[in-house]
Amino acid sequence: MEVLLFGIAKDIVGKPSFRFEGEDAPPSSVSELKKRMKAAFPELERLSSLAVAVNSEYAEDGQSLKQGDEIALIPPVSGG
Amino acid sequence: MEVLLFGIAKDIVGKPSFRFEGEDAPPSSVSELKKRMKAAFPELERLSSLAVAVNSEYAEDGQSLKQGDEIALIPPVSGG
Amino acid sequence: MKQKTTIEIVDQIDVSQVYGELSHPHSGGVCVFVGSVREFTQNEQVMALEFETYKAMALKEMAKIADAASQKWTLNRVVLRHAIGKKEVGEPVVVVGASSAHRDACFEACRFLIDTLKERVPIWKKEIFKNKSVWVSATP
Amino acid sequence: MKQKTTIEIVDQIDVSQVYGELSHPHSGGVCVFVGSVREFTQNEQVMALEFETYKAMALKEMAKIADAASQKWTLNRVVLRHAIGKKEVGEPVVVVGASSAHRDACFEACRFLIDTLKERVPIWKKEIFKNKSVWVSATP
Repeated sequence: MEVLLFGIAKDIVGKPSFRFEGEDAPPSSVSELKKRMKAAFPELERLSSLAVAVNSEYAEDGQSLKQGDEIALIPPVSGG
Repeated sequence: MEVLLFGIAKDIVGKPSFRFEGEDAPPSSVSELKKRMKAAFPELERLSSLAVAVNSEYAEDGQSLKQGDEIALIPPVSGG
Repeated sequence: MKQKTTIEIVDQIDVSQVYGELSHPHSGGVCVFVGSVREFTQNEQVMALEFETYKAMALKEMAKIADAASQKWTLNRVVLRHAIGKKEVGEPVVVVGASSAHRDACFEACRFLIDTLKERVPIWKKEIFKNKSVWVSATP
Repeated sequence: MKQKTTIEIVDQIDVSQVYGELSHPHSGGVCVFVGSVREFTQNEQVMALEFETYKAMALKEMAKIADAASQKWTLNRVVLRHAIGKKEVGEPVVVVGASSAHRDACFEACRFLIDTLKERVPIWKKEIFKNKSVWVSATP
């Protein structure tokens, strides 16, 4: 399972995407994804907010994740 | 004393300016000017409003008029 | 810094020039309003509009409106431009705009510019329909 | 009549095209907001801004904003266009606008478009100063 990264999240992780692989099962929900990303990259805790998009739509914490979903971390947006 | 006319006021009077001339003294104030114009051209009474400009500024009813002033009737504006 | 203001009455409006006039290195936001000839008024089809003005006074009133706006808000640029003569459906007849550091000021100022222009500037509009023509707002 | 909407993420914004996109025979009013790079942020001199986006999602969010606006107001045309990449001081980075029969609707819709874009659309802005660069609003 791959997670797309943008803006400051990309800088914190150090690359444009992050892959859950190996022995651990990938996160099964948005809230689990956030928890595990923050555990792996504590600097994400410093952000004003951190949202998750699933298939290019904002996702609630309770939403479940499945293989093949396009998943992205959305740090605070600042367009305009 | 000449009075510039625009829009519907020009149509009512039938020409782009009106001149007070002859034996009568010209009006000495804005309110007298309005009264005499309305007496001469009763259709002016039908307008939603009728303002007067003296030297290209809106003028109050009490303002006095003197020879050489640039005077205009301002029917309801509708720019934009 | 002195605010730069553009006040004009013209025969034809070129809408594409206004952004260049409003743009400013200290402005993060530009708000522009363009008024144009609409095909229908109260379900009657408009063929064209015809505008006339008392030009000397109109320019003075437009300058006063720009001054009032720059006293109410901190603006870097202000434009008020009105067209006169005969205008077909779709043609621009007025363009007003302002630029400012942040967007609140330019939005509020832009709205003030067009509202006050419509209230005070001596410009008159005649709606030309198929079988008649009417001076807008002239009678109750 | 179906409202025509223009939603784009581009490398460079041509401000002069937006009026043509918004103009409509049933529209008496067009309101446009242009956001551009400002030279100073809290008294620090900005050299440039750099924008990046999650494009697929940004286009979807922009389309949702246009839909929401056309449900709240009666609009004939809506434009939302954002630039990405590096932008120098004075360059336009976003343009939004709406056209409608009367001016209330286009003013309110235009303000809604830019406010909601800034809240929801996944675009990120880095301010590049002389000796550092900062992702805007990233941290409290």
